[in-house]
Amino acid sequence: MKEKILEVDHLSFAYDNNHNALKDICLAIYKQEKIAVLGANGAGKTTFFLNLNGVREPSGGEIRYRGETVGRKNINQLRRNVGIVFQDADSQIIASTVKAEVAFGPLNMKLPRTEVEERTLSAIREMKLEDCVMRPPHYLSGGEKKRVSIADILAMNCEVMVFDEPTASLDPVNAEILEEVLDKMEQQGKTVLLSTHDVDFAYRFAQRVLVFCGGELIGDGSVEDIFRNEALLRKANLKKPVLMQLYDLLYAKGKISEVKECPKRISDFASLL
Amino acid sequence: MKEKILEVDHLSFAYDNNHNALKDICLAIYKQEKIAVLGANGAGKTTFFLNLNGVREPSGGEIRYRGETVGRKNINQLRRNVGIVFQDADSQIIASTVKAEVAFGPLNMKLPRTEVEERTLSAIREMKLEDCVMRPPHYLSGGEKKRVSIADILAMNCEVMVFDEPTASLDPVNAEILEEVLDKMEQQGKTVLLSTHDVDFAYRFAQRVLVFCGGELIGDGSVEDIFRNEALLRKANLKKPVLMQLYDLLYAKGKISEVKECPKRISDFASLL
Amino acid sequence: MTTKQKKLIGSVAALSVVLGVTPNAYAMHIMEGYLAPQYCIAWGVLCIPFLVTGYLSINKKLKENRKNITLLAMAGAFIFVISSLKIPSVTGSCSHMTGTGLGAILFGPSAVSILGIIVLLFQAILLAHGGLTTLGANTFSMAIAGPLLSYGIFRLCKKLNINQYFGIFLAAFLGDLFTYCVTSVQLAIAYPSAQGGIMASAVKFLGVFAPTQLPLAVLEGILTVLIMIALKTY
Amino acid sequence: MHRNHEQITTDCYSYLSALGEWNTVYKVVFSVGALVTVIAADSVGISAVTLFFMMFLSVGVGKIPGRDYFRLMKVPAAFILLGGAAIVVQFGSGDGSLFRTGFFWTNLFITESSLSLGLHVTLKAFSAVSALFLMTLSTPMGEIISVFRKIRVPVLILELMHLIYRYIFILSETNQRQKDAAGSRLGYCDLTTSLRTFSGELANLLIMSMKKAETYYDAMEARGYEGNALFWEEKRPLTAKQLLYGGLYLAILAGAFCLVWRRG
Repeated sequence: MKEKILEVDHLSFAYDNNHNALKDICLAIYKQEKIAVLGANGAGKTTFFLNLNGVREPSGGEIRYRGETVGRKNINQLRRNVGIVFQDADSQIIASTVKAEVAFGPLNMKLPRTEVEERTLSAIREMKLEDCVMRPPHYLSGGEKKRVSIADILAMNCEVMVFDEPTASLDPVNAEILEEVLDKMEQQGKTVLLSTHDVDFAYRFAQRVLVFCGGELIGDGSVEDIFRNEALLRKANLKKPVLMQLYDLLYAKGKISEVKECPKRISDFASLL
Repeated sequence: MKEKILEVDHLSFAYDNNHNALKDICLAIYKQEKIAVLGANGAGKTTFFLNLNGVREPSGGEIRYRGETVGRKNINQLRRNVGIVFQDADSQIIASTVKAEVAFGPLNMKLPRTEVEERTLSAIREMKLEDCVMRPPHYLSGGEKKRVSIADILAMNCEVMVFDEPTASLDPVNAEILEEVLDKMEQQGKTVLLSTHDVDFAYRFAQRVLVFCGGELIGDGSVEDIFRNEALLRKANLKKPVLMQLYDLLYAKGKISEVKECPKRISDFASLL
Repeated sequence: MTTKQKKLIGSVAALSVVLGVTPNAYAMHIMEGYLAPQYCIAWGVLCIPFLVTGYLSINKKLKENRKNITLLAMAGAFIFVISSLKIPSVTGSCSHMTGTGLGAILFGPSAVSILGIIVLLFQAILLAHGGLTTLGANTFSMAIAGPLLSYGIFRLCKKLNINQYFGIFLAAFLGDLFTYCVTSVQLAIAYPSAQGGIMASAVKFLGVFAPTQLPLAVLEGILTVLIMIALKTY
Repeated sequence: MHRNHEQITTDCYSYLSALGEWNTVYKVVFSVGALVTVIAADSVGISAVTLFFMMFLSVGVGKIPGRDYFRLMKVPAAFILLGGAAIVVQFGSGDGSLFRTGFFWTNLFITESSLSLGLHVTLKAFSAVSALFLMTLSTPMGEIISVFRKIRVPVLILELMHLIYRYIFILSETNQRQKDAAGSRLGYCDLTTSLRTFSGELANLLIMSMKKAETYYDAMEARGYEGNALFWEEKRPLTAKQLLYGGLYLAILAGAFCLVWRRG
């Protein structure tokens, strides 16, 4: 049994206007899990992330971090350990140079100066931003800004990393860098949650899938379970991943052997044919 | 031979700082073409579109609309006939209700009031926005805003429709609506240019592909030609569409019959296997 | 044509040449180096009570809800941006709004004093408009006097039940005009005429800046009304 | 450096200047010190010396392209020329003037003293601007704010400055997109339409920015902001070479003072 990091217990959240953004969410997140969060815009994914990090306070239910209920007192512990990369990099970037920007998180965690600098430079290196260290964010390209926003959170060295639609409008070069970062996180034993509209990407990346619909968690299971559940997919307006559709087609035609787990990359198909 | 609508003749464009954003672009756009424009962020796609519509003035070369060179005098004709749906719907919005917003273009074209109203309402109907006619666009959801931004251009009834990364961060429901609109445009005989990072989408949608890299047009050809050109794909950092990769794999293994054109949808595969 | 008229036309032509040469007609920022130290200090000191009031009101707003910090900063950035945008014109000359009237109506005069001094500082640093030593004088005219008058007129018109948009126009127009008058007086105090003293000098400064500032004040009034109409429908 | 923000003229140079390495406090003291010297000394000699020395520092040492430097100097020119004209031209009876002409019921005239005052003030203004440019063309805003922190400006103001600086660029980028989008829909086809479009853009910009403010706050809080933002400040050592330039300026100033003083 893996270490349980976060427990979300009957979590509800309502905005001021009484419109329920999250209804009675129950789940647990374990160490090293790779979770894709799917659902239409407005289904509650972002609100869920903000609750997970403690920026929003649940209106009902609670969140437990390593067994401890999160309240006003220990909320900073949660924020330090769950980092969110926001969808819109511009809304996250506040400092006037890349270095100052990446240092913002560690600095506000009140770490010693040398450690702040060390973490900052290492995150900058990891995101291949060495050329822009002293440049202001407004002279960066969209892809560079996105990478800065990821470096921001890397420098905080959080246990759980949350990415809110990281793939939206990334060009191929930056998408590749993102996938590298995700791989590295797996090696470092981090827990990753990632929301996306790209089912093919989710299928390739995740072990587990959460499906939100109208503020409710309507699906929580392994990739195979979720994407085989036609009724669920229809309800959440999701498509089956292309590779899965293809596997099914090839299998129906008797062109491919049966496997326990559907192949996740094209290269995996070659050996099965 | 199809009607030639736009001719781009040795077009160059430089921003103030002398950094060339577009270098010596030559191409012609014909009636009813469906063109996908690929390339990394900053490769010049958006600048190209802005030149095509006349919002930016070429620093070198020229654009001809139906044989006529575009200059200061007839620039409004170009703007009337080439409509751009911008990537960021928020910054496209200018009016305070959906109706006024959609009417903005036709009003500036100085059309008679009844025609403005007619076009506005028909564009609103087409984008399934009947429920939001009198609502302020800023309070709509992301997908609805995107639809408003498309309705904006539909109401102008342009001959050439340009979509700047329409698929970025669209959820499945709205992506479907977008595909419906694109289909309808084909039926109406419109010319469509569309930039995207999603090669699978481009492969499905387009007949012709333009590839930009560092301000230069490095590829211009049919979908098959471009995606079969490995050197070009590598240079522009593009991947081969999944379905093409799969077809190649199946063909190499002798599991699929040879076809002139690679299948574009999964359902097309079934008959070939 | 009398010689007087000739001379008048000549001087107008000379002015337009000067205006044509100068690419940007910004609002009235007193440039760096224009004021002697005693005036820099005096105008700065005069601002202090207003700035302290503004600071306290902002501080209170933030105590109520910490989240107001990003709203306030957005308001400040918005004022900066509208003052740096070229107003569309047919003649090709560029002019810029001051945003004082709009700022005062939208965010209140006390917040605008603090946001205003930051914006003026940024204009000096980022746009080379105004200056550090003249910051006190500019803050007094553009972030305190102008907005206070605008806000006063806006409230007065509301109380008197004058047509709302006419009130907004008056507020923005007169606020802009007042700023220009205050600046002219500030310059006149620093550079009194040999004959006629400060009064005569003020008339000169008013006259010399009138061709750019009067149309700008009218435009500012019209644009402020248009923006408020667009905002009202939300 | 980038196509956006063309209206924000000096910012990009502060990230490019070779003087960026200089110790921030020293640079600000140098620049403001020269500025105060110019306006306090109120002397043609000091103004001229400072103007040339500051140009030498920014262009010669800081490697700001000379053409760009003069383009930036033109920005305050409108005010300086008009203000100068107002000082030079007097009205009244106009006795003992160099040049006099009738103007309505009075005379416009120029005297020797008014002319020399006008030229003097103009030179002083350009000189002061050059001193200001030493700082603004070589010091990124974040570092200027760090100097304000050192002189005990309230934290709240510092934080507002940091955020406003960042948001200025976000809003101006957004406005550039708005302008393109509106232009492509013929929003700038004539003057009345242009004014309507312009105000529509601004109203929308305001609404957009107010709506985004909450997300921006969330993002700050998610990174450990607790109502007192800390920003990274680079440590820039003060070197002998930097001090040398300061010493050189002081020596030249002293020389100029001596000359002025001896002449009486």
